[in-house]
Amino acid sequence: MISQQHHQLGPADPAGPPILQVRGLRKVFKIRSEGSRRTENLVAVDGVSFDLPPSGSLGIVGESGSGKTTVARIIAGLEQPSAGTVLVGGSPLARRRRRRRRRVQMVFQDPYSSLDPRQTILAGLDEVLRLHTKSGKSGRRARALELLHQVGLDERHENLRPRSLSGGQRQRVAIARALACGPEVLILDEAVSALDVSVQGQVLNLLAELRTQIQVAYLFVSHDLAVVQQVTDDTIVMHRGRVVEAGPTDAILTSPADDYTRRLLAAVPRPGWKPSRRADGG
Amino acid sequence: MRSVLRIIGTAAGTLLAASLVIYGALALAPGDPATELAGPRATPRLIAQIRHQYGLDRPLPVRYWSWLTGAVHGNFGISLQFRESVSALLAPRLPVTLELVAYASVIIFVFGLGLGLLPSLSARLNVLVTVTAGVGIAVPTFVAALVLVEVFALKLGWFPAVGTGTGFAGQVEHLTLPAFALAFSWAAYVAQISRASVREQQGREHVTTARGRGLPSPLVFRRHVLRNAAMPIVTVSGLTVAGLIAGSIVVETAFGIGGLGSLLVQSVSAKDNNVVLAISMILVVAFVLATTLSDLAHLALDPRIRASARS
Amino acid sequence: MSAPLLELDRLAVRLPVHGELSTVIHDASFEIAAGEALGLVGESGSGKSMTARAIMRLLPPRAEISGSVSYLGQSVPGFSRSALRDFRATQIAMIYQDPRAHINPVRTNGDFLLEAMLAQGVRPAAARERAVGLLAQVGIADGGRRLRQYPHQMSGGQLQRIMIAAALVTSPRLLLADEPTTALDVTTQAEVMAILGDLRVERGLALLFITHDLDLAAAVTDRMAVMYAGMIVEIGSSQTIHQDALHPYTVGLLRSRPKIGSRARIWVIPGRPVSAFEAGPGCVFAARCPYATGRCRTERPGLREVERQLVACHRAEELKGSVSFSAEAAISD
Amino acid sequence: MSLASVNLVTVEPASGRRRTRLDPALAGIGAVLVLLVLAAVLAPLIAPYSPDQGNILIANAPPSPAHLLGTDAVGRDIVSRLIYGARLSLLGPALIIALATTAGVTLAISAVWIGGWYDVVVSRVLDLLFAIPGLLVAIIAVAVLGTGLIAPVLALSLAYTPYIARVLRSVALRERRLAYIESVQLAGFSGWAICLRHLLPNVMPLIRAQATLAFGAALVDLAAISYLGLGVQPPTPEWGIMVSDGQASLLNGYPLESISAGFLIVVVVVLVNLLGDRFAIRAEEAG
Repeated sequence: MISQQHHQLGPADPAGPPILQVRGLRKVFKIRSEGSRRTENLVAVDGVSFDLPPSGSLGIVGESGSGKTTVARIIAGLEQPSAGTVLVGGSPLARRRRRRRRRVQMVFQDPYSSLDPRQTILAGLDEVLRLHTKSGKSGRRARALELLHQVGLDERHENLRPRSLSGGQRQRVAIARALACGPEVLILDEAVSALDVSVQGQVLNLLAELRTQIQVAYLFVSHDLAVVQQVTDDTIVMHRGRVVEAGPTDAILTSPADDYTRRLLAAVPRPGWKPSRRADGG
Repeated sequence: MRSVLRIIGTAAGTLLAASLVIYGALALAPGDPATELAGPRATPRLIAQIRHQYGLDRPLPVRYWSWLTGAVHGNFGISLQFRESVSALLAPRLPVTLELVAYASVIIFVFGLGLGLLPSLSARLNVLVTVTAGVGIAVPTFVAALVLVEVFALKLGWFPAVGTGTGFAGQVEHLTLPAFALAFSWAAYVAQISRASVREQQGREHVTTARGRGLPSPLVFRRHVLRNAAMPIVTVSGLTVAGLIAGSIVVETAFGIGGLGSLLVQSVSAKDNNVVLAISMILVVAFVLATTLSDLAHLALDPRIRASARS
Repeated sequence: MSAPLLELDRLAVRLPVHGELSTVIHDASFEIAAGEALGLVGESGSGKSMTARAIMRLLPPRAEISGSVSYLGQSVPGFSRSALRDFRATQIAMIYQDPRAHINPVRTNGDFLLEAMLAQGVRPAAARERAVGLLAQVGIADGGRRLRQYPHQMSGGQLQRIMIAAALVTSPRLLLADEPTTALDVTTQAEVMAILGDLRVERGLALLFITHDLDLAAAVTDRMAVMYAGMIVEIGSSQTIHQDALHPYTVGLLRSRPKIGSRARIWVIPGRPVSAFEAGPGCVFAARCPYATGRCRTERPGLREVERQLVACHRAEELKGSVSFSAEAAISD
Repeated sequence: MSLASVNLVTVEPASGRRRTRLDPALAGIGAVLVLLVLAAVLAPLIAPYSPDQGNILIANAPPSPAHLLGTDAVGRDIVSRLIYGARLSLLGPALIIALATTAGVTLAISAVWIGGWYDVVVSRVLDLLFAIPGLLVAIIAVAVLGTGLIAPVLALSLAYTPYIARVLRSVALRERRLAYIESVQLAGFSGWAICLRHLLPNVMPLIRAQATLAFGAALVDLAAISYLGLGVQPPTPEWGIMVSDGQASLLNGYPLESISAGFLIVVVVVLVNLLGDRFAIRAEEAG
């Protein structure tokens, strides 16, 4: 069973030990199903293991209910795993909030809720910088502007509130905020899925370019195979809580080994595409 | 089925907790009922004797338990001010309060719901209903009582200003002004809620779907607007009945009606705690009954709650 | 080609936005022949959903429309109340992006499927039989049981199938599908599209397929119209548009979606999509177009025929085949 | 990084931007309420007569230039009593709302943040309180603590706590799951900092709306307690007491005392409710 083993991904060892090591991750939710007295166990994540090298980029692909978002939330520390370990830089997630959290940051899907509506862009960045750096007020502002430039915004945006920004601009600010903590791992959970096509392209190119400039590893969670290809080196495909296939992104997209991956690829619309019916029940 | 049991269980728990709190609070109140009972010239011996006789020397939990077991059997002890059994005191008054509340409920149902649904017949009535309901809600029961007395009893002389009346017709005549005073702000509240929920449902996507399928408008209104708007209205009705019972205290005092409410006020002033306790508990039972019934009705109306109560 | 089933001629819609009427659709013209599938493609705010609502006469109160919508030669805005009800009940049906919001949550699936038939006087037993049959056609085998269940007991994919079945119970001739698969997973989307395709062929059903996904529209429609800021900027055969789009916006949109199997940097259209009332007096796309000239900013181009397609661009001929956008990541919307 | 195409960076006033404009209706309501509060505070300067001393010789006098609304059954000036009465009639509900809002906000926010069994217990207690109308709680409190301002104010504070806390809890629960709260959590801020700096300010519009609407209801309940003779005692000027005091005169054909005090209560409650509705609409727009 492929999902139970640990997937060696990426080049053998160019950049030292993996920054993120996930081993045997399992998450069980207790739910009470309809018409039944007992609580049932819903296994959302089952035996997920992978490594992410420093400055690497790993995609997690799957449909809704595949467990991909739960994996991301466990790694970020927003959920506790039922079993398994997450090592960041070789050590388990620290109990101390502040130390643990700055190492792993996350950008969420919905651009309309990812920023505090009452905070200006600069205040949001400044708050994070004040917690994590020792710089004074002017130093922090300089750093905040640097971050804004990095994500394609500038001084004109610093005093705006989120409601004056478009969806794409908000996701850029969310990325800047995450980077302000100086993370080693940046989790992007469907971070471009809610954007219009023309804006999605802008943010994808930004993410690809940021990787060449700063030392940060991406964990890119998405349902969209074409999008994953733009920003990742390696990919794992998840289905019903398990990893069904893992390997270099290009290889998975061009010659998928697993049946489910093939089905996923076949379902992507393209000219001449004939959608097929499978008695799966939806 | 399990959700029904859960709702009933919650209601029973609420009642028990409420009785404990009210009993405890009154027991801890300053003042000694035995001294009061014995009268001003009582000797310490007599007081001690009375204390023993009524079990006041026993520890609080024991007293609570014996009160509770008595209460379930309709025995609420002796009234200090009337020197008679509380149950006997309450027996003739309970129906009066019930009639008043029932009368007011009918008024609320007819006028409140009627007013609230008017705007769905003609959008032009929307402002009228909003303003009427908005002002109506702000009129306290005792102000409504006085205005009704001033206009309909004193100026027009259509109804008597005070008293209970005899015979069914006499009772209805005497209870009309009190019932309208009691119903006034609650009818306005129900009108406002039903107007708002009908309006909200009319803007829902599923109503657009129904209209887009070419269904006749009365059918869309009945099956998709009114049916869904009924759920918040039912919830509010439960609160309304609870509020009516509380309001009856004020109305009975204002009109000098001999019901439970006026007796409660009188007993609080007279520090007649057994009566206060008994009436409070009867009122709490009524509130819990009203909210429980509306919870059950809600359950029957909304399949999603039936499902989520299970999960 | 026979007379069109549906014809829109210079349809314009104005809606109250923040208290004042604002244009959301400018002069939209297209036609759909019987049995034809037309894609209506655009990003958010392009007015594609409003176009469908205008056809159904389901616009919000106080909306103003001008131009004409005609169905089999009759004016839809001119329909009397009863004619409109008849039109909606027997000729046209609509399915929506979010079936969970568009189906009454407190009524059973059976109520939803049957009510349209019962309102037309179909006997309950016959209506039930027909509903179960249709459920089977959309891939729900245990129809009898499903009829007794409530919408919240269904998955999103199942509910969209029920929506499709409910739209077809009265055998309409035209189906308006407003992003019916956007909320679904790709494998479920494939299945729902397959079902829709089969039913369409079987019944000779015409389809207006609204989507933001150009690739999907190209795959499942005969012709498509690309909308931007309330205007149709290009319309023609789906295949031709997908391969040789003429309007710079269409070209940019096609190339800003990454293609599986290619890691090449995608192109980026600068700025963000705008609504009709935010666009300037000239070409609605001028503010984002790298080829915009002074004329583009002042004079609004109308649809005109260029190489078998209709395109609303002053420079369509000279730019043909040479449109490209930068892949600059720093460009912010 | 090159910003060659910097001219394409747009800072447009995005659609749907709403500056907080001054709403004329809101300003009008606010002004009237402020005037009322001022009148209450400055009662000794404004009121033409003492509220307590009457002249029995002019009892139940009709309105005249000297006594604009006439006098009551013991010859006290009704206008002066209404002005002085505003003090307790407005102070009481203000105290109730201050206490109930403090308790309600603390309970709701802590329940949402801590969750688990604490949330269950808090919710149960709030449900229990919600099931019993404030008027009865206040009457029982008077039975225990005696008449006056303190017992009903404490009891009604308790009774209005769930009114604030229940709605707030459900909204705060939704807010807490939004991405921006989770991302400040990930940035390493403490629960305190997140609740005070992010969660609380974002649910503030709702708190304001609920508190304002509760004020009207508390005013009515407290006045009812006074009317029943269980609150502050005569001859203290208070609107509920005035309605009650005037009842005998009303039956004797002198309705002005009761009616004018009652009218004032209705006017204040209508204004406060209008204000609350505006706040509620704003809270909805913000959320």
